[in-house]
Amino acid sequence: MDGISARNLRMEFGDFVAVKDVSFEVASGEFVTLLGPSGCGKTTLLKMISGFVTPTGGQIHLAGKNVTDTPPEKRDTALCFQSYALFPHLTVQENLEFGLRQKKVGQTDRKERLDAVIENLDLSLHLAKLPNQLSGGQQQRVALGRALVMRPNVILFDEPLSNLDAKLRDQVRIEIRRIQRDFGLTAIYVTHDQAEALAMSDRVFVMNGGRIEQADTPEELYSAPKTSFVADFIGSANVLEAQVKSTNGNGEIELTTPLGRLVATSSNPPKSSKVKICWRPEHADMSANGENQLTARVKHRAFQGHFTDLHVDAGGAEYRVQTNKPAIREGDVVTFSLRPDQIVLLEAVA
Amino acid sequence: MDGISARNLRMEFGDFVAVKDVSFEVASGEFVTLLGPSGCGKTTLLKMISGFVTPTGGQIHLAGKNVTDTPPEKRDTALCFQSYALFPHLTVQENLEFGLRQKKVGQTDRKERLDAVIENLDLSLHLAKLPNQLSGGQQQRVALGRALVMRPNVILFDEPLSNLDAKLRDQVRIEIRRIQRDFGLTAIYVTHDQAEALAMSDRVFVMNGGRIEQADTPEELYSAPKTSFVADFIGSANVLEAQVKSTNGNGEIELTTPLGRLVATSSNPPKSSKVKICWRPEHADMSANGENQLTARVKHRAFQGHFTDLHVDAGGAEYRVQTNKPAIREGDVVTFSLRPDQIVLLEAVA
Amino acid sequence: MKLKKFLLILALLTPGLGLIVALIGVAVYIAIAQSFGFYNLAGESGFSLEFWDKMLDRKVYNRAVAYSIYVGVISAFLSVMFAYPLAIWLRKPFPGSLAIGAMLKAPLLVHGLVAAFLFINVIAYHGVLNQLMQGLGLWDEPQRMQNDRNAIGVLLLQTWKNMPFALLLLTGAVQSISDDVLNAARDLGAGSFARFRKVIAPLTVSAMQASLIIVFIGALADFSFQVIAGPTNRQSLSQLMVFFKSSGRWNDAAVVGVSLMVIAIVGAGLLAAVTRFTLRGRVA
Amino acid sequence: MKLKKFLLILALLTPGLGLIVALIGVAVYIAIAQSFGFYNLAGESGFSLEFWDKMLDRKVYNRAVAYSIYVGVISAFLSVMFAYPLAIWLRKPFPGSLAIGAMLKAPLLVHGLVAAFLFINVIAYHGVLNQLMQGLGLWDEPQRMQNDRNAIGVLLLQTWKNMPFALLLLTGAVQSISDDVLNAARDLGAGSFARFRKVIAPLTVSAMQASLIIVFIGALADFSFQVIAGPTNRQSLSQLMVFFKSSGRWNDAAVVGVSLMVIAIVGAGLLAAVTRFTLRGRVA
Repeated sequence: MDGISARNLRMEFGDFVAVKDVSFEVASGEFVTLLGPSGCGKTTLLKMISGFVTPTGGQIHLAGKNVTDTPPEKRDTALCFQSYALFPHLTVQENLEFGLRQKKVGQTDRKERLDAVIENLDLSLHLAKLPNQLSGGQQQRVALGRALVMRPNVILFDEPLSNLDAKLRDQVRIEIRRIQRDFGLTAIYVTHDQAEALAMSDRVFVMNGGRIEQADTPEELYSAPKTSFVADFIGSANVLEAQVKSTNGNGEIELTTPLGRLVATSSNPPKSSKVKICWRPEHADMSANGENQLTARVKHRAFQGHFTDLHVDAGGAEYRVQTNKPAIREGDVVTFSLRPDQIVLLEAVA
Repeated sequence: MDGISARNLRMEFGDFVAVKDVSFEVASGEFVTLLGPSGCGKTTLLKMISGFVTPTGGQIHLAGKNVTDTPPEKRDTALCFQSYALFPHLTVQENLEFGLRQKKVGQTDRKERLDAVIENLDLSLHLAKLPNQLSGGQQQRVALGRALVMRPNVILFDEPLSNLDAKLRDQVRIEIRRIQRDFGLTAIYVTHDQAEALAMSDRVFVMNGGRIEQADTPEELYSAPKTSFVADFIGSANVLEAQVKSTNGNGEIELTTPLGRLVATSSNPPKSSKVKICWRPEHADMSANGENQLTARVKHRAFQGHFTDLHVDAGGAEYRVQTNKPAIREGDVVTFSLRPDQIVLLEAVA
Repeated sequence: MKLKKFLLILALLTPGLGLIVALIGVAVYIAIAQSFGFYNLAGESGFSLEFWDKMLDRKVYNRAVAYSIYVGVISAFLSVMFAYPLAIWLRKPFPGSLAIGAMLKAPLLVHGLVAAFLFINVIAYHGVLNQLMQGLGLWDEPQRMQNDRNAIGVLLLQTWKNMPFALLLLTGAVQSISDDVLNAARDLGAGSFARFRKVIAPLTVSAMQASLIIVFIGALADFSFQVIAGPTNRQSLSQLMVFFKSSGRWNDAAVVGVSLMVIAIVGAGLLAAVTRFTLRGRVA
Repeated sequence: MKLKKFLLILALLTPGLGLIVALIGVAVYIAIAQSFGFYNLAGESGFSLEFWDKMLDRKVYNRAVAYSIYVGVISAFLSVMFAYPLAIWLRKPFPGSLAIGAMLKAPLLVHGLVAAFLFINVIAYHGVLNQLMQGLGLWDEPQRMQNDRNAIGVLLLQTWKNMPFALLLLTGAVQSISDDVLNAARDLGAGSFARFRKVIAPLTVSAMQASLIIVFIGALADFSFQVIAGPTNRQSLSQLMVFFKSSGRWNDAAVVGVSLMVIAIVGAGLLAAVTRFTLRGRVA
């Protein structure tokens, strides 16, 4: 196969295990995001793929070739750095050419590849400039171009948008995805921003404590998180523990929770008699009078424009609820209901 | 009055006019946010209030006293820095005491004020530590405590949350607001983050090009922006130009736009026969068949969990639309309608 | 990232480095041994306190010790005293600051000996300063300024030579203090002197110590300024050492050399301690 | 932020600074004038090319010029050559790197004269190295290493003394290159030598130039190492200048002094140019 294949990767720094037994396959042309909080091992994993870190155990194959011990300068990967890492003493053109000259690509071929990237990224006006004469977004484009011109099998991104402001981030996000498609690249993208991961990826690998907790499409991750960590990290779901009281054949499950009796529907049976469950803040319906009706007092309110974030107190615990009624104030008592199919059953409680 | 009063403030740096004729009143105990993109003059304005910049023209009164030419060390304001700016060679306790010692506050009074702040911010476990032994959130709390212990009339915040990660930002946001209320402080808060401004403020001053474009409550700013800049900066509304075709007595206004004929309702008559109008991405209703029905092709799709962002092409221009139907893909043609009361009339087109 | 090649280069260097370290170790050992009568190149070798004994009784030695310490300490403090306000002033760039900085650092590029020569030229008995003052009618007759008793000429030269070095070290340190931290101190009511005493000085104490120590050691063992511009009735320890060495009195030279090293180490320690003590409770 | 008090301090300093600048200006002017026969303290004053004329014909002068340049250039290149790999090696902290760094910088704290003395002590005719080699049976009779013809002793001492200074300058420069930039070069296929030549060297060219120039000027005008460890049949320009001055031949001394300054300036310019030229097209 033409993509990336990792088997039982492990990385230890002294006593600290940064990556624990990680295996995955990425298909050729796929866009995969490694998502997780800082310290989850995503950057270490990226460094293993790029070759800057040699795994303590396991193997990495790129396009079918075992590259586990190949140094970065010999790997067919190109890395886009968070800091852009442009060479400050070289012009944009010299930055773009750097890798081709290192790899001793001939003049004709070099010019052709360069022209393709310059056109695609609209860099022709900046070729003679030094990096410090460019804006953040332009630097980002040069960094991207410097990687693309190598025509790598795999392109790697290390939080490339974190130094851009919100508007620009949206633009560059779209541009990165367009280019990845145009050039048919296999891409691994590291971020801690769930919105970025959901918006861009074919698949997201949610990482936690050196492991991949769930690898799925954005839609699947959001609607069917497998663990409380994923549920919380993506979309800040409300997670609570529940005792399974009864199940029936239709997939309806009756639960006893700190919020009282709740009914959930699920196509899979619960993993144990005591499980974690979650529901999303935006699924609290303040107009419905359906099942799973709950009452809570608003402790904190944050107006956010098209919705209002509420921290509510119910059964002694705090939950997050979103509403599109900005009139609700702190201290108000609200009633809302949860649809049974929007209560998701997670892992068993140990 | 006990708050802040600014009259005709102006600041020039060489040829560049950073602040142009700004006047405002902030009531005692009010929480006001200065919101705007970088370079809009919000930080310069904050520096004028704190005394680090002396205005080229105009006056500032704090608690009724003209402080325009008073240096920062003599002003009754306390500033919380973006970088926290803790003294790295002093312990938490010494950091907290620094200002009190400078102002020669007596031992008994000092201890009492210190204890109040230590308790309120839960710092008792960290008193002997140096700043570099604290986490970002803890450093933020010490910086807050160092300002609060001065019992200033006015507390100033310069993007205090920008170095915290998303989760912590939410927590500290709530904490800052609680403390501001508990201590009855007048607060000026600078940010470029519209979500932060909407969530925290009693009033938001939206700044652009050295001027305050609109000063209003978050709800008012969101539902009734006065200019296209405000509409775009807060909630990224779709802004377009429109020709007023007719108005009737019921506040119904018929418009000719690049999207075709649209009907808006407004309690105020349009400012001119040619005006800018806006509508919000989340107000595009894909299920309704009401007035203002529009058809567009999806150019880009970004799944965001509880909604999906679409960039659509209609009438040759690009608009943003939000939907909660994740199944829509790039290339699809979508139909949506806009409620007349959700089309907002903005400034006249020159 | 293992830079294998750099490690290789280092491996190639190691014998050289090791040699240098061994050389210094051996050299110091020999000097100490020699001062106690071993390695006597002229007479009989063997342990003896005689050289130290006699030396400590010599008036010329004791005066040289006092004189060298005097030059070292005063030069160190003068250099740092001048360098600090300049470093603070040059912390933020402003129009002309680059030029001023370059001008101030110019002495680093002029060899001390040339400077001393120029200086002597100006203040010589028949030099231009005397001629000028006489020409202006301020002085009736030429003043003898060269080789003055209090070594003011040497101190001037030392300060002139070493101030830029202290400036270099302190500028880096002062620049590394963030604006925000200084502004925070100001916002909390600290005036400019309080900011210096409570924030700038404690945060740059390492650079201050380094400057004091390096200038002190350099000025302590001064030889060339002393030869050209120093008082004729005093000798610095270096002069004394060279004198003994050139007379073939190796063991006496060793005693002076070891004295220099001991004074350098003890003095450096004391200077560091004094600095830290002065800023006690304000240093991280 | 206007630090009024610091400006006040500066105002207080200005007379002193102005004086220093004026003094240097006057001094340089006088030295030049003196070399052309003015300010003749012994004979008649007046413009004359005689002193330059005669001096340029003197063999001892020409040999001193060549010798001083030799010492200056070789010392500069040796110091930088040793300092670079060390600076790169010490770029990132690792266990023991602090200790190594401190050890390497130790020569900054040992005065050159003391080092020279120690060095001579080791390599003296009856010194410990000769004794050791004879004791080991490697040498039949003591070798004369002191005051060697090729000034290897002086070069060793200069390198030993100046390498730490170059290291200090280069370490700062090398550390300011971000890891990401070096990693990017690596990711784009650059091996360690390519990284040095295409990234590290161009980005630290200012520090390299500064190191070369400062070491060059220092070694060019060397006096004390020369006096103690230099070849006896050669004189450095400084020695020559001091010799003339102490013989009361002020105008001749001025000629040598001006020569030193001119060589220093021209040499510094050449070194800077050569460095930049070598890295042509790769320097910002």
